[in-house]
Amino acid sequence: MKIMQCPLNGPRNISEFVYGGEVRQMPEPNLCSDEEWAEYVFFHDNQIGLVQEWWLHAPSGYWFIAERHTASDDIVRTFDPSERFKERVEFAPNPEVSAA
Amino acid sequence: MTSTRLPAPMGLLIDRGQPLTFEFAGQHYQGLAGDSIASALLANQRWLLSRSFKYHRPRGPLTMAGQDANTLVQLPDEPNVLADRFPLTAGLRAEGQNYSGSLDNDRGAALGLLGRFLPVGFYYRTFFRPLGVWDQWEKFIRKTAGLGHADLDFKPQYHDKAYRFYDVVIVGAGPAGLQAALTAATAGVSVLLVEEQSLLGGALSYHQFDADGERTAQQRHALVEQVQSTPNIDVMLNATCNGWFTDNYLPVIQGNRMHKVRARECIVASGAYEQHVVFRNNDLPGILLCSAAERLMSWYAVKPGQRAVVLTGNDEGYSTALMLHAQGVDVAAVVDLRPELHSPTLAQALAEQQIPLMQHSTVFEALATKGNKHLRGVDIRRISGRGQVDGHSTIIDCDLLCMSGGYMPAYQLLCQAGAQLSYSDERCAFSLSNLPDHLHIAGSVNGIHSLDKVLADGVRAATRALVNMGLSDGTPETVTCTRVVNPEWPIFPHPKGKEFVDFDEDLQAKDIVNATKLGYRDIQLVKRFSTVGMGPSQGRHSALPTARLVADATDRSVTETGVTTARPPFHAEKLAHIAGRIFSPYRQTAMHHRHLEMGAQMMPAGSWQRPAYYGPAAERDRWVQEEAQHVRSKVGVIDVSTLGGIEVRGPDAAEFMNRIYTFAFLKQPVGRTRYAVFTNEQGVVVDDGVASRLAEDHFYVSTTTSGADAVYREMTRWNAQWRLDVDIYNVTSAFSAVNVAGPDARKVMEQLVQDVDLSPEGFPYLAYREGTIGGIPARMMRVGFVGELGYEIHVPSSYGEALWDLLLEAGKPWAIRPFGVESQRLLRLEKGHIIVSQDTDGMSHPGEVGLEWAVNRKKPFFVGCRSVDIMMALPQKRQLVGFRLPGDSPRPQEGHLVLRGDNVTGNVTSCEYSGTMGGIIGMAYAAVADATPGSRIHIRVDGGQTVAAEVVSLPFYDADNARQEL
Amino acid sequence: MSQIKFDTPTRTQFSRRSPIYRQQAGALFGERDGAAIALQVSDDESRAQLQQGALLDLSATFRTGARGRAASQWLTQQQLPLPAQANQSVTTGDGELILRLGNSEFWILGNPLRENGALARQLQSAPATAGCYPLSCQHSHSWFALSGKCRSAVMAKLCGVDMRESVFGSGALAMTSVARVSAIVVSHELQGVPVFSILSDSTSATYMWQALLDALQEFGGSTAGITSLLPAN
Amino acid sequence: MPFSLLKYGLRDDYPFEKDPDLPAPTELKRHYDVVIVGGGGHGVATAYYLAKYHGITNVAILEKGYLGGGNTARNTAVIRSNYLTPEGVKFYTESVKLFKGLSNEFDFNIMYSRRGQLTLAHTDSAIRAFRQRAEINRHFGGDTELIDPQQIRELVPTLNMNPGDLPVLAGLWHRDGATARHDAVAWGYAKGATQRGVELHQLTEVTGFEVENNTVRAVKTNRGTVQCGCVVQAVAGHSSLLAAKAGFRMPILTYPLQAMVTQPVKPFLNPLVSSPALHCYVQQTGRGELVFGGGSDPYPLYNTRSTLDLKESLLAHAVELFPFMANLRLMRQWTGLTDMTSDYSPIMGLSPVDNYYLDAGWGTWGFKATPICGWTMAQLVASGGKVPELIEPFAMERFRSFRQVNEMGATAASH
Repeated sequence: MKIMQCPLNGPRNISEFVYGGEVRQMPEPNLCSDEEWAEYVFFHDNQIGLVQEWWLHAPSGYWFIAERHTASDDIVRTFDPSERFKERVEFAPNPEVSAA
Repeated sequence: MTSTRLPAPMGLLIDRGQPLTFEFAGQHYQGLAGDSIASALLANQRWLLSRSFKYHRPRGPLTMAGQDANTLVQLPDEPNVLADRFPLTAGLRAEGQNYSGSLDNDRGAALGLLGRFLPVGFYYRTFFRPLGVWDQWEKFIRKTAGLGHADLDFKPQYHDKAYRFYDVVIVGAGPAGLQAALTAATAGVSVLLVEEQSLLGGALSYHQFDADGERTAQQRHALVEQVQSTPNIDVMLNATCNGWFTDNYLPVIQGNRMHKVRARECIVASGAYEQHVVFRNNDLPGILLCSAAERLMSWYAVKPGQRAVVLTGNDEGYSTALMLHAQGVDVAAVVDLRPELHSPTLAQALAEQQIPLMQHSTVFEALATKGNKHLRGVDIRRISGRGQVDGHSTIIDCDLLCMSGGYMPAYQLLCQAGAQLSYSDERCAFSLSNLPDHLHIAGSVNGIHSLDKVLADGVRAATRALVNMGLSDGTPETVTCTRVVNPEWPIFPHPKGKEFVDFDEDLQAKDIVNATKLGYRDIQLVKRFSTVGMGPSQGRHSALPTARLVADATDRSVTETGVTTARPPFHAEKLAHIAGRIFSPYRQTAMHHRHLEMGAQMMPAGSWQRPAYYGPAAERDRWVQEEAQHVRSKVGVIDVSTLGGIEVRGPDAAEFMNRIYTFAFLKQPVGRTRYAVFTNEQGVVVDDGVASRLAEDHFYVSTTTSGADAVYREMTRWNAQWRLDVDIYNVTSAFSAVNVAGPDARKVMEQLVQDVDLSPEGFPYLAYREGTIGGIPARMMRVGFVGELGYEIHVPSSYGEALWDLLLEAGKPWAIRPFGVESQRLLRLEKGHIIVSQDTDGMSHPGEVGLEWAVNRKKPFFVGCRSVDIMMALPQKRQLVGFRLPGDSPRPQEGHLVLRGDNVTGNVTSCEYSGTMGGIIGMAYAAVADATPGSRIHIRVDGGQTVAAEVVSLPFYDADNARQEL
Repeated sequence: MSQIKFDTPTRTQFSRRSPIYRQQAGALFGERDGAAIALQVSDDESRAQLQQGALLDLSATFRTGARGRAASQWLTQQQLPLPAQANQSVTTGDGELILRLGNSEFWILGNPLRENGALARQLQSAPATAGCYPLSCQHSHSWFALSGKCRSAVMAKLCGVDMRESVFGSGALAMTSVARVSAIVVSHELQGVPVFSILSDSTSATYMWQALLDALQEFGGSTAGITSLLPAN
Repeated sequence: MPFSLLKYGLRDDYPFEKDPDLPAPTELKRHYDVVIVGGGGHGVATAYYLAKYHGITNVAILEKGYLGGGNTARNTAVIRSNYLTPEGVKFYTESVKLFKGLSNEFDFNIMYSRRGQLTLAHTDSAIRAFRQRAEINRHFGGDTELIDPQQIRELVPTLNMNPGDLPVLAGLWHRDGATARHDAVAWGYAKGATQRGVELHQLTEVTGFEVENNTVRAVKTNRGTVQCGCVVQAVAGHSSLLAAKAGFRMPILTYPLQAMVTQPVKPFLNPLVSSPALHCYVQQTGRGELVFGGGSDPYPLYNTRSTLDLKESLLAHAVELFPFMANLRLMRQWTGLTDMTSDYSPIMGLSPVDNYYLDAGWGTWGFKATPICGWTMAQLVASGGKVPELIEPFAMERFRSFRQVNEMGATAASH
């Protein structure tokens, strides 16, 4: 079985982890077009190459990010989400409301 | 029958002092402890062990190493057992397989004569005209399929698994493996040596690398001695490494256990499969591989025959001949496929024993006794060209033919690891390359065959492994072995056929060629069309000749042609080994046993068991109605501990809740609860619960039973991006919870709660309070799910059982009784509350299920908000509505369809008879046009009839919610 | 301490109960931190039994914890030792066990061989200030101890983490999966007896208990009460 | 013995030589009216119906590997139509109808075997969902019903009625459930197509497209560029990769799906049996082997490696369903690549590029749709882009308009 290097718990069988989807940039939900939103919700690159993904180490409830190759399945890097998400995220107000 | 055996040192595995009697095909035999079923039978001159898959031809052992399907026999409770691997036990009863009549007289053998009528792929060409006929033929053909019989009453025994961890794991304990283990061990690392057979030594244990076998024996003794006396080498015998999985993860099957071995470095010294020669009748009992004859003698002291011919394409065959001679077998001839003499020494040795040597010749046809039961002689011809022979034939009588058509590396594990096979025309052999890091090969699997080189290769591989681990700076020099052990073309088609390429599937040379003529040129297509290599031995012997034949027929190189993909497992493995001791975790609330004690019918809810109702299942409706009535009229209690519980704490707690759930939470007052709906990014309702605000910076929110883990994971994943200052804590297991509901609920509570003002003003509907109940610290909420005065009580779970006991005791004066999930479903249905995943499906957005009121779009964001906007802006297709029918109407069931004319407009999601409402009530999806109260929806019920139900506004019961707010 | 035998407690006995007390029906129970704990399961219990391999239920023993960026600070204020690194444990002079789960979560496990009332009172003052959040591990998790030379081999049948003495010695801690249930496994000593403490979901406690016993049988192990830990034996 | 067999016996040469199933390799032409990318079942079926029913024969099928070597070769040959949505049920019911006549249509036996499929309900929620599927099926002329434990015992006496402590409460009995020799389906279509002039080019990989003002003009391959009137994309398992070459994204994630097979034993199991709750289904092939399948791997990957953990969980559940199978031997495990959509329905019809038609999103449900896909895609191509009503609901556009066709509940571990 594949071994995954958990930034918190070290090398573990991949069966201890839960895949959480690709790390993607969400468009501003109140400002983007329906088109852009549908793209974000349903469509994927799904190409061969390195992708950044959410992975959860279930026994410790720890989410981290793994950089994985989608054909070789090699995991080249795993790191704490704070490396990529540094600031507190805020959302733009709903325009319909602010208009009203 | 008793068996005669050769004198020691032959018979490494047997205990001559321990005779065992057993039964095969209805006859009694005697063997020895240490025998395999096959060796014991051969010791009794019983050769016919099985019938072939297609033509039902008699078959005997080919490899004596568990590498062919010829020895598959039936045990009383187990089909397809390898007789040459299965250890003999006293009183064992085995049968043949795949015959009609008896193993010795198989009516199915007639198919052999019909062979010419059954060309490869014939079944694609017939049996289907005219339309419908196939259905008849299929029944007949299916009966002929399969080999042994499964024992349908078999009761599994205990199997389990264990992880093991080693620095170096070596697969195969032949000379290369033994040497590699010793070399690796010198660095002090932990070493595991895995050997499939029951003794160490591999080829050293049966083959004589020198004329009289002296040096071989010493060599083996020395290596085994050292390995066994080295403390950091663990040895597993009778253990099969059955696959290679990513990161050197190796399942090793031994006894009733599968060891899941993790190796930092892995060395595969799995050896090579001796190959057969393709000529007419090469499958007769009495024809086996040279190595098989050697194993018979060395391991089991069984004399394989009286008069032998050896057919070989390499020097190894000469040793076999000498060994046979030394053991008193009359060797009539050594037939060498090769044009020129390779080893004068060995030729000389043959001459000294007056063993005739026929060069550049082959066996063109093996001659059989009546019914193809056994070999009686061979027709030898000189080779005149590739696969061609001249007309002059020499007939030699013999009862034994040993053949060696060269070797095929045991490539399976390595190819599973991604290694590539390439064919060398000089050496007429496949070799392996492109191994992943931390995986090494040594010995004959690496194309190295002379003993000293094999040992050197073991050293090299082990040193490479040590270098990888930083334990050696030696740079191991590569070992090269120029010896050619494969003849160029050991394939001799015969006009009458029956020259088998694949014994498992009864495939002859022409079958392979014909597949290519039909246009199936790719090796994979050849396999799929002809089924070559698809049998139990998975191409161990058919892969090489097939590659050669297909390459030849399609004008490609053998490398281009290649072999079909190697997939796990290495050997067929019992499901019991893979399943092992099955772990199916289950969860129980603290009150679980109390429910059982009170006669609850339990129903699975995820990994939980929940009470459906309390009472015998035969009267399900009665109990559900009674329990519901009791809650409406008196007071009931239900265990709701399985609901998820999540604490959200910290300065950003309210902001976080506001982003996760559809409702607004920023201004939710402390000490109040609020309904919480969770939509996913597609805007679909996926969970709901009740959020209590314990403090400005502290929320306690419940989830559905099945949704707890998923909601918790989503919450934590979102905040890994949002970086809000909040702690999210899944306390589902930390709390037990009950709902005490009914007009008398407050009276019951008053018995147990002193430190909280329970008056309607002090503790109103939807309020949250903390206090103690019978001395137990508790969180309490006024909830209305079932539509009566109700208190949800959450206590630390180790008090859960005591809480249950307290309530039932305190409630006695008001005849408190427990109610189950099904009763609760009826009660909430009367109140028109939806259950997520029962009244919603994978597409339901809040608008469809009447939850607009729980969606706040003034706030900037909640998960899925934009999708909800988009979907609610679309013209709505369906609406969840309440409906009712008179009590005597046929009752719709959940899943029944709602129709509008011939169109399906929806389905019933909830439906039950309600004593309280005096009729049938339910919820269903309906066309928006039909959704207004007063209109009718048409539901097709069991039996196909349609009932017209009246759409009514929800809730059915207590529309002004007076009762729950008491 | 008060000692009684019972199969299931009457409705008044021990309002706080171990999730698996029924698994030890017939054992001699006593009170520990206000809950029932098995003192002796069979008559022939001894330290020899522990060497052979034994499974103990310590769920009743007091434990608490806190997490958050200020949690380590709070722990130090309580004069409790702080495991130096993530996923390590230390044992205090009084036989309490301090776990560090990840970087900023800490559990304090009382000494199963004595009352922990004082400790409990002291730690109740855990401040729910921002950055330090108290935990309910007393109730969310059961606590079993597995002793014996065979303990690594037993765990190898249930868990994919290498727990051989050489790599998982005293102080080591792993959050992993045991018999397909999330669990915390700690290698430490109880009264000088090397054990693995296994803390896992209290609602799966019965399942876990049976899985561990099943794996232990091969080595002649069995259940035991806490008195077997007493030096007296 | 059928006459045809006698006939074979009475000649010395190999009887089928004069009539090969597949022609020898040829050179690529410069131009084709239709280029079908993907020589799997769907691709060759499309070519077959184009040639036979629409007279369009200037068609090239470009296959990167060998004929039917992708998911056509790797699927577990389950044929069924007991879906959940009206759109799905109508579509797959048509497919089953075509399957039944295929051997005679081809004059090539695909060994279609109607066994019936039994799906087990272990919870009340499963019963609700199954009742709805049975009702929908019957409404559209399917042969599916909800049956009780006693009827289940009679159908499959060897089944454990309490596997893994999950009681078998009911079953969805789908009499049209069937299996067939999956390779033969591709071969039959390929034979029929090539005999009518369609060219099948194996070992021919598409490397890109020439697109002018949003219309596909030519296909670039490792053997040169060919002009084309239109392109049909039928590359299950690689749909997103090919679409990217044409310049657009798809609502697809690609996951490995594993399956495994035992050594052959004498027949004892007639129906296809499936337990969604246990993520396991099993059927016995005509050869006597038991084939097991289950859920997809837990994360996306373009790799057909096998894993031990999937095999462990799948076979544990198989043994729970049929305890005596513990003593049978597994011979082989393998892996295919599945293009999963979020609603478990396919993506068929038009694409953002003109004259570029999609047959994708086949997840774990592609084999059973092979004939109807060929049939409808041929109509689509022949009509120059008029989408047949049957596949309108499966347009990729549905994701932009939030109009999914949710088959999730009818797909898990039943394939």
